[in-house]
Amino acid sequence: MFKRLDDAGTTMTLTVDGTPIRARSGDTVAVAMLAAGIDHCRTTPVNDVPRAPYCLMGVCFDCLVTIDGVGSRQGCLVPVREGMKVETQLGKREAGR
Amino acid sequence: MTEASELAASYELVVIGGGPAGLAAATLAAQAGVQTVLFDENPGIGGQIYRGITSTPVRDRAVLGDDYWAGGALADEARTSGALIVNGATVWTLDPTLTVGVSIAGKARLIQAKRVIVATGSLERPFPIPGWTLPGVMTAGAAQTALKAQGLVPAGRTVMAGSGPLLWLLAAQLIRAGAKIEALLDTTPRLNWLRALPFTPDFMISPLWSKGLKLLREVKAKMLVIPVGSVEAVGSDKLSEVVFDGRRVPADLLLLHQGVVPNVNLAIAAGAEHRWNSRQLCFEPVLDRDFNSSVPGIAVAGDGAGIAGGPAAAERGRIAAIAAVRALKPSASVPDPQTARNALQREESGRAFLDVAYRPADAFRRPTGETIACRCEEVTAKQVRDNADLGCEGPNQMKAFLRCGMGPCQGRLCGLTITELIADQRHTTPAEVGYYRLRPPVKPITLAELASLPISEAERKAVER
Amino acid sequence: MRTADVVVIGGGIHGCSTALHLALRGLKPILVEKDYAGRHASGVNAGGVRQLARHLAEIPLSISSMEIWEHIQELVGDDCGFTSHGTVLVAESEAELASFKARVDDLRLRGFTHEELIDRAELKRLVPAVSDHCPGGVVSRRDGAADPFRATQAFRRRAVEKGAEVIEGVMVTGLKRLGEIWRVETSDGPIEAPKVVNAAGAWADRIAALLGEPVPLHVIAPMLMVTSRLPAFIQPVVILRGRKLSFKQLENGTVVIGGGHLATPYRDRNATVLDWTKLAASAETVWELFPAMRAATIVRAWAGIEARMPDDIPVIGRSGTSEGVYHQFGFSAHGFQLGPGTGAMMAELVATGSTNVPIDGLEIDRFRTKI
Amino acid sequence: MVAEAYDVAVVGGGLVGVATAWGLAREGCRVAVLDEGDRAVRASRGNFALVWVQSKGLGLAAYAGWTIRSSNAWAGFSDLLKQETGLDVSFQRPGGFHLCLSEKELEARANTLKRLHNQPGIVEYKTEILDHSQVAKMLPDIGPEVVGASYCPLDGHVNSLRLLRTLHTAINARGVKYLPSHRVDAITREGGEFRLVTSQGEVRAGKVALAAGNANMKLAPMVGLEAPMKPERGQIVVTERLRPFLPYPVVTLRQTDEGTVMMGDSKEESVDSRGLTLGVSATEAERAVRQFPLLANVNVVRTWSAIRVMTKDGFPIYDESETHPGAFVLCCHSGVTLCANHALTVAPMIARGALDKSLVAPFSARRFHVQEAG
Repeated sequence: MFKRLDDAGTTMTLTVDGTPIRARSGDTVAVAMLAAGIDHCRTTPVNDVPRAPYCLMGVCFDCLVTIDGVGSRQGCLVPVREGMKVETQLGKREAGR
Repeated sequence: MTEASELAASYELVVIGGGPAGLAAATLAAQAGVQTVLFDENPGIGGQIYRGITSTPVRDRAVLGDDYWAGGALADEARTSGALIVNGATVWTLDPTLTVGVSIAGKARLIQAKRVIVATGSLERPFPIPGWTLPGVMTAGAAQTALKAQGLVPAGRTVMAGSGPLLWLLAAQLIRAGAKIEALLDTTPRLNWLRALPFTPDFMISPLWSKGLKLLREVKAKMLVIPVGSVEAVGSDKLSEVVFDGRRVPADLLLLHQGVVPNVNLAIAAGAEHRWNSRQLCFEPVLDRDFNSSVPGIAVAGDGAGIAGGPAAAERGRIAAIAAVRALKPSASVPDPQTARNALQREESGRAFLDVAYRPADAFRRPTGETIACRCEEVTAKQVRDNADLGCEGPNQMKAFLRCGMGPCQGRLCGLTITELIADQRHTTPAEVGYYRLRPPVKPITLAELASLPISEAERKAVER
Repeated sequence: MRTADVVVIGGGIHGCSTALHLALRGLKPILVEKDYAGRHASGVNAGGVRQLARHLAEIPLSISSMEIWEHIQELVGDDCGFTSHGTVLVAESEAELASFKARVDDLRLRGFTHEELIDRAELKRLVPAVSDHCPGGVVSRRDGAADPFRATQAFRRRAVEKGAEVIEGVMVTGLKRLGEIWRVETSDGPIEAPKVVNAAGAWADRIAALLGEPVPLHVIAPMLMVTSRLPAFIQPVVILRGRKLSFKQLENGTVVIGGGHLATPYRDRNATVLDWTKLAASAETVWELFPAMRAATIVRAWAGIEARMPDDIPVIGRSGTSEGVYHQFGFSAHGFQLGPGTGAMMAELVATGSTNVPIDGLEIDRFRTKI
Repeated sequence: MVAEAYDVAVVGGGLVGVATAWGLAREGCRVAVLDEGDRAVRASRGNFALVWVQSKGLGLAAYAGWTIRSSNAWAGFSDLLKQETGLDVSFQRPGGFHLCLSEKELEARANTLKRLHNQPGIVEYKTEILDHSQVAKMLPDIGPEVVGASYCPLDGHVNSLRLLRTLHTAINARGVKYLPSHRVDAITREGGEFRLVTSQGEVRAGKVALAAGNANMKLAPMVGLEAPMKPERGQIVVTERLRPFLPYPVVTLRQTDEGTVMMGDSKEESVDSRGLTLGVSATEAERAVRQFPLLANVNVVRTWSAIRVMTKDGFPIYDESETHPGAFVLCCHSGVTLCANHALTVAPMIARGALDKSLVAPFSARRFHVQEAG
């Protein structure tokens, strides 16, 4: 869906559902997932259909993911960190994570 | 990186939002010696228009254009102005007592302000077409954010659709960045241009005129532009093709845009009076000439006060800040607001023309059938229309019946659609129908954060029995 | 090896009803009956379909059952000989009538309006043959009676049509838990299912014992007798509180007299020995209350074996010891009317894990010795 | 607008009004429901959706029986609604808890229940006091601070927003005329019929049933009735949708069938439904996290405050006018719990034109004079 203009900038690695992806400092989690070609980041709690980032400015809440064990984080507002563990969020969130 | 615990209990001025209005306001106030804090929920300042201004990996200045880089000066001034700028700070409540609830890295604080300038800017108008919730469908603004902040450009088969200056600007930026766009589907109703004629004189003297023409020419030269009356996103688990006027094109990415509208959630939750703007088709706060809202001490500057664009937003920020400084420190020396007012008038002069010329078609604002109106709760246009027929007069009753607006986005992506659908179905005006009643938190916070707030004995007694 | 979604133990009206309602929910039940469906209490009881004078804990089940009885044809494709002429509880003294009134008022406050206090005149109108010393009573007008054996068989038949398997002449000999599955050992080989319903009537305590869940179940055999044909003289079923009597004239003119006098049961031999002195006592009560009956002769008497709990209310709900096992027994000589509704409720409980028909107070745990 | 004539005009489009209107329509009455507009102060949008029995009736024994009556009727009531509308209000009666976070709370709880059940004339029903381990068997996720609870098997809950929508759908299907933005300013009785003066013209009806919540205070005197009210503010906190984790409703915390968790049951004198006291929400959140620690990281998506309809002594008022025959008033705090009674018991009484004293006499507003006299 997207490609990077150039590969400059320091890179780091995070995992999405256990699979390592490369990201660049300055990326947000949502953008890193888009750049890695991951086509959806969650399924909805109502009809369980897939969703991907829509607005990238913190208002649509379609980029909700589980980050380091904490669910329902807005991927477009969270900067990536080396070793970050991201999980796609499936349906309703589980209390306690 | 400032932490919640490092914040003072109170500030003279709290500015909410780090776009042009917020930056200009914070700069002016801080330089006048007012103790100022600026909260912005994004990782960096600049807002949406100057997104990533201090960090963008895009080297070639031509790609984003001079108007973007103009934001650099604003950012530099702000950072040296003495104002405390806190990024990654989400403001989730603001009330008439000027208590500001802010959350930073999962820690919540209540801050007392003497004055507040809300500069939460704008967001893109909902674009409820069939399939707009599919992965692969995004707002044009999202693509622009990815370009500015992270240097991402669309790859694969990309289609743009919609109306409005920003769509054309993005198209030009993407072309310059080397992206390949299959087509731009122009949803602007043809008749708009006739309706806009009366406003042309103003527009021709405004700076927008020449810029606008240049953009149109640049884009039309490099991209297939097709006027359309309908757009549909089709696909099972993600976008596979775009259907327009009965024609189909395969697509991996569809970028939607039909103008921007004020981001009113915080101001409404704070109790500021709002009204329907029938030319811009959105709700906006009721403000005086210094951008003070109906709630004493709270001003709303920037596009949140009504859409006028980046440079205008900065001038509004300055005007609001001057009023704030005069109230807080009558002795402090401030620039003459008239300068800003004049500049603002220049910037606003062409607005009316653009509003009318790019007024989105009813068909793209008032969906029918199974098209989703509320993305969070997956409520369809038909459900909303049916319940309006049942006697449901307004968005708040509708919310109770269908849960539309009850999801995490708290109505930001359905509010206008629901209001317009009810108006349409009950043959009345959006002004009559009104908007969602909004309550804190305007952005979700965790129970633990809420639980950590100070509690008075009376408040505890109200619950414990 | 047979497998099912649910194994139902016991082919009385309760087992058959539960099997039918499970099948209607799309589950596959196998019903295991050691003799044949309706062989015992369900087949040979007095056939009263009675909401009147029930224990509070039973009333919701009784009411939901009544709804079904009134449309029984639609459910099982047979009217089961159901007729509705009401049940009358006759007061034999003013004091008794006063206690009935207190009961009726209490029920009314709880929203139960099926019991209605009646005076001497209305009693006479409903039961002209009743003796004059009776000052009034209570009527439940929608009550009635049905043919017990025919009804039990109808439930069995429709359950099979809807996909239930009914195995008769087969005895359950053991219950083993294998992970999520119950292995039900029978004289005809094992059956495996995740859920088990114990509706084994007079033998249910033995099933419970296999689960380490002892219950104080008493085996009883309520006696019934039937008279020669008489001219029609009474429509409602008549019952007494003070003395043991239930009383009903069938279409054919014969009168069935019951009321709880007991024979001696021998459940291992499926046998009962009648107690003629007690039958004589029933006859005497009838003699006093219904002069019109004095000409009648008793042509036949019999008894059916069933279970009675110390508190005279059934055991319904989850097992206290064994996940996936549910109890439905101990109806203490008044379970026939409850069959349709209890089966529906049990099927809901087994299938969905919950039910809105309140059964609290009926759980087996009430017999756990509190530590 | 031309005045229309109805058998009954129900004033109030909340749960009490719409349930009554539905019951009246079932009795064959031509009914109009007069309601306020979209921004009206609405208890029915802000309630806690419990169908609750435990601890009802302390101070007025008859209230316990009245509540149990409705609780018993609820399952059948929701089935009827489903048959008529196809909408499931997801009524569930698994039993309910009142969790206590200190020995002091638990002891107070036990005493309340003892006093309640010792009242003369009380309808007997089961409520148990359970210790931590007994509660943990049924609610595995409770925190260590939960010392115990009271449990009543008759307690349940429902999706109350869907209930309101379902009742509106049902009355619409039964031909009831719903008139939004018809605030009633005056009621007069002329020539044996009532005239209700609204901003949008006059509505005429043979009978009138006042179900306008706290506004009954103002309306009742117009028809020779009284409704002494003492409105209360309650705040509620709601989370995002979660997977099911809470099998039983707790009096202050429940998980809806949609997955969201509601916590609330605060009581404040203030009656400004717009203002919110953050500290109250904070207390509710703090107690919720102590009761169920796994909720700590869960996101709050909304908080709101609603004005509770509350009579002066907290018990319902059902009355009929002596000076204005055909005028009735219904006030109660528990519009959800008593919904089945209003639809299935009270509405038929109104249709017949007379309240059944043997059921609702204890709830006449006359009781307030008795108290004031004594």
